[in-house]
Amino acid sequence: MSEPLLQAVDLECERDERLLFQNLSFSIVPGTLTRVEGPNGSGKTTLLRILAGLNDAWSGDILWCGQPRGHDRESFHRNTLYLGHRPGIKPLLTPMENLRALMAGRRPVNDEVLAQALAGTGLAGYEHVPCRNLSAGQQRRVALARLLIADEPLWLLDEVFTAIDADGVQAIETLLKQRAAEGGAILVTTHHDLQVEGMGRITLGGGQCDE
Amino acid sequence: MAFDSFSAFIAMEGHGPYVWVCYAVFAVLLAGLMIWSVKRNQSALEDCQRRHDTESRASAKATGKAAASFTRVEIPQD
Amino acid sequence: MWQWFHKLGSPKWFFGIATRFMPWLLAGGLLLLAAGLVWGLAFAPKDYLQGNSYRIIFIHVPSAFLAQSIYISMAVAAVVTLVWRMKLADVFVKAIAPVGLIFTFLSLFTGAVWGKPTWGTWWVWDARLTSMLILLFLYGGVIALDRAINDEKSAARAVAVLVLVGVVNIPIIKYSVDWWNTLHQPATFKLTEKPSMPMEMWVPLLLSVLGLYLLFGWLACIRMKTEILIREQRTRWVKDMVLAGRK
Amino acid sequence: MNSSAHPLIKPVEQGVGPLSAMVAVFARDVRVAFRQRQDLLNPLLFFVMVVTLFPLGVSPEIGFLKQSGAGILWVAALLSVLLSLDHLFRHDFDDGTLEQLVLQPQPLFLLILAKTLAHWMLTGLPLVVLTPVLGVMVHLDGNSVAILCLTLLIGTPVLSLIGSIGAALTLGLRSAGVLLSLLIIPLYIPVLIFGTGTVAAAAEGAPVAGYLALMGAFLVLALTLAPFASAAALRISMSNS
Repeated sequence: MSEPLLQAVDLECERDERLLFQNLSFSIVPGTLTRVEGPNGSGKTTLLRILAGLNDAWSGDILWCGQPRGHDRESFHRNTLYLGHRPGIKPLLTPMENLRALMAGRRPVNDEVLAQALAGTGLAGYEHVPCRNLSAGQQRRVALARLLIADEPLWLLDEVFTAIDADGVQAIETLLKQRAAEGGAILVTTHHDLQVEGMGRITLGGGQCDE
Repeated sequence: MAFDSFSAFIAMEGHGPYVWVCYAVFAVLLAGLMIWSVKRNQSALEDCQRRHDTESRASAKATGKAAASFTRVEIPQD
Repeated sequence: MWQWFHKLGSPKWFFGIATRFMPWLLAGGLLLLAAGLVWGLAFAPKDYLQGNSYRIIFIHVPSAFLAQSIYISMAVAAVVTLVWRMKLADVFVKAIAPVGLIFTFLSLFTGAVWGKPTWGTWWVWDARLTSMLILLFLYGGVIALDRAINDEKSAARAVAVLVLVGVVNIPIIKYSVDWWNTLHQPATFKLTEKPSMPMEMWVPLLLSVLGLYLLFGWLACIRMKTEILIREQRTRWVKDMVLAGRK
Repeated sequence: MNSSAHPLIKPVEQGVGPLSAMVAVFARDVRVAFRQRQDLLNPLLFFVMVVTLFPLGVSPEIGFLKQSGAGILWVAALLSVLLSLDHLFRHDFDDGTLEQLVLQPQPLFLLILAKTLAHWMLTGLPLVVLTPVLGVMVHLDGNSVAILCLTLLIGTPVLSLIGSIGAALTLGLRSAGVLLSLLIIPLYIPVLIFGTGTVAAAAEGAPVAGYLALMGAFLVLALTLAPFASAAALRISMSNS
């Protein structure tokens, strides 16, 4: 059970002639929540994008289930969920349509389940309102609704708590803990003061990392 | 020599202007390209040197970065 | 073989080799070019059809050759960039694209000026001139894209994709322009079948082509060295070299 | 493969196949476009206006228009496709849906192919439909209009496909629109030459089947190669942002 899902070995990334991190090695094991920490500009988002496979300006090794990630990219993408700064929500579509389109590439889900997921993020009644008429926090909630139906074991979440109110933050924290308890592996970056027992840390900014 | 005199060489039986304009533009552009490349190379070298100078000076008086304090900046009023 | 390949990709190794070869490239290039051009201008016999205006050929043909071979070499380097991510290959593409642009312009300009006494007009929508004009656009696009992207690695890879797309298109462009030319152009402007060149014209042409290729080699070396200096400023060997150079 | 090492890991086969993922991408793009119909009309209006400029700017003489009509329509169509290309990835890039697209398990070039086809259906195809009307306005005869429509029908997808490479390369850059035109116009030249050349050949009574076959070959070539190039370019642009 504790075989790592994702391993980074001697990761190094340079951006705009600035060394963000080097010799960064860590493993993401099922059933854990790991927080990436560091001041602004220390490369938290870049690290998550590298791990998700969006940024390929890095050197070192990234292993997926013990194999280099490139060997089985499809399996990696199928089993990884990434939520970035930009929520991936089309303003012209309704929450329902957005969620349906996002799921369509991964796992088809019927509308009833989608509606439940939206309701679970507090968007009941807004399913058919174009997203541009929703607030920033509500738009983020549409993206977060994916977390309620996602079957991917690895979650990479960049600044999940942005624009979310205090109650929402509480609920999401509970969700993440629950998911980790179920055996999911979660990597988050946040400026919010997240306190979870047994939480792993990856600290950027000094060039070192302690797990 | 394909020409009888120097002036015939310049005139090229009326085709002189065309030929000479071509050669002049060619020479100017080629020489310009070469000079520009050499200049760029030199300035890159100088940049490197300057960079290393400032780096060695900076490391001589290595100080930690001050943490952001978000204090307001007082503007002196004359 | 692989070791050699990797060595070739190392900027430091290239820097040393380039520094050693550059004086020879420069001297050889200048000498051959000067010999070819003086010979072509003053000593080669005049062409019985075109008179003296043909002497433009001694710069027109070498420029056109270079313009095309630079694009081809960029395409080869682009493949190396995308497949093996060799640093030297992106440096090469970035360094020589402006050189290619200038030689393309020169071949167009000399072609146009040559056209005036030969065809009686500055510009003819002749198949070869038109293809060259499109090549100029392709070079322009490559340089513009390279300038527009700030991050050097992304710029190199984006440019490599563009260069490859361009090189796939070049034969298609050439073919379509030839076809378009026969469709629209009655044969009035076509040069009559070229008589086989006499030796006295051929040799100076060969000399100037060789000379310009050597000079291009020199230009490529110095421009690549500049690029390497800019990119590798912070590496140990550049620091050591800069410090050693100052003493 | 030790993908089964973890019970939560889903085998790829349990996901969504490439074809249904393509259909989903296509459907979403069409739906978004119909929510903002003005954006669909803009390239068409541009097309009509550019065509109008020629009789006004050059000559309304029937002889001139008959001779250059096909060329004018082709150039106008090319420009309006070019104008619309900037939007192909930009909105998706800004709102983050493009990130999610790149991270889908299906091959990226297929998803991009679906996006490009949606783009063609929403811009290229309406241009073809509008062509007969404008063809009559520039005094083309019936046969020429038919051939012109046929060349545009084969040619506009090629324009969209090649354009997608440029759109992917210039994604996220300043002044991307102008840069996109600079990169792409040289690559459009063969399509333009054969598009107008075919109509000219038809007007002279020459057989055109060979030319149309050649344009078909361009289309096949673009269909097979352009999505790969766009996918590679898109990954590079993503990496840079």
